[in-house]
Amino acid sequence: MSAPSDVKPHLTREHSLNLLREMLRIRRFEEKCAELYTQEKIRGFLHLYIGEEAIATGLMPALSAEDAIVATYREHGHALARGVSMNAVMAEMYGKQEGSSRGRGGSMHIFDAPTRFYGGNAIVGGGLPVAAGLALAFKMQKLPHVAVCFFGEGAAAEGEFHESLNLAALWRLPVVFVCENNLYAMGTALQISESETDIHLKAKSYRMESESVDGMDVVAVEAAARRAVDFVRNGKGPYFLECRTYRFRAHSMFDAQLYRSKDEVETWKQRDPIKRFGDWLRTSGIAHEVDFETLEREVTAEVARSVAFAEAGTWEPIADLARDVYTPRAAS
Amino acid sequence: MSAPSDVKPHLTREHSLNLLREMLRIRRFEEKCAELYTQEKIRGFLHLYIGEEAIATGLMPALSAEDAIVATYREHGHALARGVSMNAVMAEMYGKQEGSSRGRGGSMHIFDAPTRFYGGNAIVGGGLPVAAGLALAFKMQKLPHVAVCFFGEGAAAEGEFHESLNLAALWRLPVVFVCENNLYAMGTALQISESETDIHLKAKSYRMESESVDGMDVVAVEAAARRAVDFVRNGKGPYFLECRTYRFRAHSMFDAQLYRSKDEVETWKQRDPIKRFGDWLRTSGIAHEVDFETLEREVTAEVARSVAFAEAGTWEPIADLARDVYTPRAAS
Amino acid sequence: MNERATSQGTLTYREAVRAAIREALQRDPHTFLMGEDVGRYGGCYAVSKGLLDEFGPERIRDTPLSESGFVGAGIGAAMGGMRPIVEVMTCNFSLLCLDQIMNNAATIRHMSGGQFSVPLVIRMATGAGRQLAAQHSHSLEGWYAHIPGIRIVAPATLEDARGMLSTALEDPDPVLIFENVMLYNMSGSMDATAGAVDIDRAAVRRSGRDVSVITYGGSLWKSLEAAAALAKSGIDVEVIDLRTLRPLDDATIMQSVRKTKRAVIVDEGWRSGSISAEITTRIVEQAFWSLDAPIARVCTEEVPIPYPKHLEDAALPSPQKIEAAVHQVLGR
Amino acid sequence: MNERATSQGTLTYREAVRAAIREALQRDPHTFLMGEDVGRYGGCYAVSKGLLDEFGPERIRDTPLSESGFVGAGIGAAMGGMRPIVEVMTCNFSLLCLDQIMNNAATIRHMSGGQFSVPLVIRMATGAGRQLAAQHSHSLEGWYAHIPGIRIVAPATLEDARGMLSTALEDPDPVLIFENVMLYNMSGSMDATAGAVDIDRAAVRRSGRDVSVITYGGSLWKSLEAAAALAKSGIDVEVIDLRTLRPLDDATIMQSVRKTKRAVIVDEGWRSGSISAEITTRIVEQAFWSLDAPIARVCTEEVPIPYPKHLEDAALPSPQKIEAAVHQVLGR
Ligand SMILES: Cc1ncc(C[n+]2csc(CCOP(=O)(O)OP(=O)(O)O)c2C)c(N)n1
Ligand SMILES: Cc1ncc(C[n+]2csc(CCOP(=O)(O)OP(=O)(O)O)c2C)c(N)n1
Ligand SMILES: [Mg+2]
Ligand SMILES: [Mg+2]
Repeated sequence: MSAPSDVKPHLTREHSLNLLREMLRIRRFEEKCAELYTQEKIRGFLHLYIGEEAIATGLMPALSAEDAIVATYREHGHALARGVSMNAVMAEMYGKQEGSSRGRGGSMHIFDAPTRFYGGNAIVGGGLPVAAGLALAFKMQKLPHVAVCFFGEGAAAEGEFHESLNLAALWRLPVVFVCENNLYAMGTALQISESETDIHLKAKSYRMESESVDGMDVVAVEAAARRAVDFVRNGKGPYFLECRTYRFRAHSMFDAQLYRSKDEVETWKQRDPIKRFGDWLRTSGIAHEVDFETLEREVTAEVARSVAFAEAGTWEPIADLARDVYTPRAAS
Repeated sequence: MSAPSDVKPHLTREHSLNLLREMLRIRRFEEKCAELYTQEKIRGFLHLYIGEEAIATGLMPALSAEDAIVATYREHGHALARGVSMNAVMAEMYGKQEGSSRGRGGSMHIFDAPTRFYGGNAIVGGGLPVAAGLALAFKMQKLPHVAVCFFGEGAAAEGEFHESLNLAALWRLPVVFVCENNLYAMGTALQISESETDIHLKAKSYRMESESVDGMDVVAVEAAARRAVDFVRNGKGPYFLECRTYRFRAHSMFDAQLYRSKDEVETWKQRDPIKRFGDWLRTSGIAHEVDFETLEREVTAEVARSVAFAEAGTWEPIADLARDVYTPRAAS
Repeated sequence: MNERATSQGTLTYREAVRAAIREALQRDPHTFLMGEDVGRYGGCYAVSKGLLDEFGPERIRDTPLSESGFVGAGIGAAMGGMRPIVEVMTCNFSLLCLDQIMNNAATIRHMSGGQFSVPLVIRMATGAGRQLAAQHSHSLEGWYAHIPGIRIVAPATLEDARGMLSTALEDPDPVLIFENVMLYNMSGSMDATAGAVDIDRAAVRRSGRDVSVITYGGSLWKSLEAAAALAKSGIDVEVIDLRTLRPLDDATIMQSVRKTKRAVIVDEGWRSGSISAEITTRIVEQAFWSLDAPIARVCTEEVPIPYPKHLEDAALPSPQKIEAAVHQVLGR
Repeated sequence: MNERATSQGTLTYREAVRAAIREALQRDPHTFLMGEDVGRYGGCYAVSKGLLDEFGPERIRDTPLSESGFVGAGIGAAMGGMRPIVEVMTCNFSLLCLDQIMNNAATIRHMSGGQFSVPLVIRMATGAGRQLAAQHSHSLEGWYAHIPGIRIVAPATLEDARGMLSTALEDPDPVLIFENVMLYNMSGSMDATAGAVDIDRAAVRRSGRDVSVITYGGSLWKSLEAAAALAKSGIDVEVIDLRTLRPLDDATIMQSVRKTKRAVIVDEGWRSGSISAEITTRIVEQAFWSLDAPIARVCTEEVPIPYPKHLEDAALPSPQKIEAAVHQVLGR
């Protein structure tokens, strides 16, 4: 089984630079998306992950290739960190048929079979039962795989959160619930939506193993992720990981952010996961200025290539409109 | 405000005999209903409360006339204990227009405006949000009323349980959630449906006041009910009361009870709330044989009268079929 | 549920469904049945009685009362390599999982650009007639037929009760099977070797020249009864069993209407927006010029189903109402 | 959402709805607005922007992500003496509260034999056209119109956006208001004194002799555009705005069809089972002999809405498709 046997992240220079690269890829990719949105190259809803990159980045190294992932409409970072090609993601943002979902889904519905990326679910809470089901399938087939479900703290108020956590704990399903607690559900602050604001305690009420971790610290997230995945893969039941984080940008492109102060945003930006990890690598001498420059150069180039790829992409013919509503039947 | 100032039940002879009478009224009424069901006088689903009488009986004395009640399809006992006339309830079981819901609802949908009895909800968990809403209305209108919601432990797995408890705790609504934990949801035992089988702990995870009480002991239930209602009426927020009980009869009339042993049922019958309280009244000298005989005689007569009333009841004309789908508009 | 005594070679609709489930579980180790009370209780309509002993609790999986949770889990399990049969006791409770059905099961293949299909079978009981009142008497199959991405079937005969499940399990996409509660006790003899049936075509259950009565499920038998009565007065009725409500078999419908030039559509949904409207409209679109008279429909009155027998009967389609409609379109 | 600059005297559809809410809250202290992000965020479509400051958090009540919970709470609050306006952000999420709508809001009056009405107004956004893809582009108003016990309205004009809410708040039963997302930015001038409007009758928005185009909501404007274009080629189209989808105003529809003898029905629901089928069927039932040609309908293609603009446009009704349908029924 391809699962990492050791649950501690090895902060080799190589691994460290990879973590930094992943976070930077997400950041630069999304900064470009915001730009493209104003140019109307990308339409619909666009939810940026900027500020939260450490979570998807720290989580993915703990997974094996066969593990399944279910994410939300704020999933570009997860798709990139999981290994969906940036070209395919950018083309999907454009709605081109070279996109990961052949353009049908757009920003909120990135799906990718090769990396077991099950979307891209835009109904808050809607992904949790599905993730539990994937885990059920793995367990019933005696497969060593794990299902990982990402969702925001706002989803914790939904009935499906309750039903899914109970099912997972009751049936000891191999699923890791990763709650990205960025303190707001659109404009609704945590304390306005939850009587119990300590999210990871909720999991305990289902007798589920849980912990809370600093979601702005990629190393802490990776360590926690390895603990969680290791626990789950060893058949000990589900695991709930709350990652405390913050959304630096608006909820979507239509958000005046009347609900929070500039100060609050600025304070959190001091904890920017990329800057923070970068500084640490610098001071600890693991990485040097030249490394950062190379990284920036490479990532900027990759983003540029993805834009070129998407621009060069093609529109699916209108004649194919009804495609993929049903699976073509094998001619019998 | 008509709320009881003292939260301790006074076990005067009168009150004690009233408690016993209420439990006996429910018991004899439902025994008759079972009989009438085999005679096909009562049709559809029939869910008996036999064995659980101490809960509704102990709860109601803690309420004032303006308090609102929401119950389930197993609600005959609650309706009777609340003061809905036995005639109206029996006529409803028959489907006669003299019934509490004019016969439209039947066994599962007893409604009664004068006693603020909001049904009779047959969708498991469906009553919880409604009860929270009634409490919200009371709070917003600064009324001293309390909403009480009865439901079974099976409802605790539903998403609406989660959403309602959070709303009630978050908004500090004057609602008492009474979970009648009879250990089974149809044929599904508690441990097969809940990862956390200690139901009242669930409430704590919403930071809601909660306790668990012996639901086979009418005095214990009344004491707990008074604590709960007093707490809620004093604006301290919602209260969750788990009553541990047992259903002596089948879930409904279509239940072969393959899921539990006769022994288990017999053991629980040893704790019959009526026998238990009666014995205590006898030994403690509060009530004497003659009291029991009178009670039996009076209750049997009342049940007989209700059957006669229902039999004499009339069928709503078919011409009125479409009635009460919409509220008649004031002729304008 | 009392089983009608079934002599050698004969069986009930309930037993036919059970046989199909048993065969499926024997045939494919990836198939399992999941739902409320399917195991220890034996199924709310006793369909799965005995299967727990044969296949064990993993494959005859009792779930908590969490419709959205376990239907969503069925979707995930299907994508994860299993072949789930999810039983939602009755369509009355399916509203709680409609988000999972419409926003996930029906859309994932499309949203993912064809990468992920959802081979899920959902069974539910439907229909009124048992005096279960307003919350337990819905007929929603025609309403569900509005949703692209799923297939809707409604077996009316023993062969279809058994065969449609097998066929549904070969379908790569979600199939919803609606079993009418009034048919479970219907018994008859059936070829023991009966298996999968074609579900793409409607069936002419009785051929006639004068008028086409188009129906399905529980209403098929009412229609055949009406046809028999009408035959006595020399009216030759053709009765079509739609069998599959989505997609509709236009060819068979039009062929019949072009022959008879008159149509009556019978279904148990509430009149406005029932599937009879869609069928009427397709006839108007495709066979308008062959019509010799307006199309008539016999549906359920627009009222939540009342409890009393006489009112429930008055609300539902009946052979008498069908006869009247036939006379109306024939003008005699 | 960028507000179009609105000069003196003119306002947007969004502002019209806001004005109606403000008036209602000023008029009746029992009225309050509750929903996700209606307060601090200002409403997902900025409808309630500014109202929190004016009325405070009790009456402009942000809710957790708990659709079933707060809609059910709205039902309870309505029965408890309040006059709630519940905003379900969009009909895409309303599937999560459909049980509360169908099994409680729509049935309680009937189940209770007329004792309890549910004076609840639910507002939701509906419709596609913003490239929000498969889970965020539903048009479910016509589908909801199947449910007895509720009223469905779909304001298409500024006057109706403002007036229908006032009228709905005078209705003793549940009213669902569907606001098309493409209309929020529509601006125009409106009589400042405009208030409640009659919602029992459809409106002839353009009178014509040759064909009746029957529609509502967002499709009204597409239909009027088509009518204008057709006028150039000498085709005189009558355009009817249904306004209320349940109950339908048959009289106005039949009056128009009897005059023009031809009808095209336009709605944004998926074709099969869309409300156009119900309207077609009523015309067949009530005006068959006045028809000179088959009725045509222009609906949304049977596909979950794809993200790319060209595919989304191809899936939806358009003026061009409406023109084509008119030519078809006219045979020229
Ligand atoms: C069931 C449902 N209700 C409402 C919405 C609208 N909506 C989209 S995102 C969102 C906030 C979710 O917040 P959270 O779960 O914390 O995730 P975040 O956006 O903060 O990452 C809301 C209300 C939705 N998509 N689904
Ligand atoms: C949402 C929903 N799912 C399923 C059912 C069918 N059903 C009726 S009662 C019941 C068991 C409920 O058990 P519990 O909540 O413990 O109450 P009890 O019957 O034990 O009093 C079930 C599954 C229902 N009525 N509603
Ligand atoms: Mg959040
Ligand atoms: Mg129980």
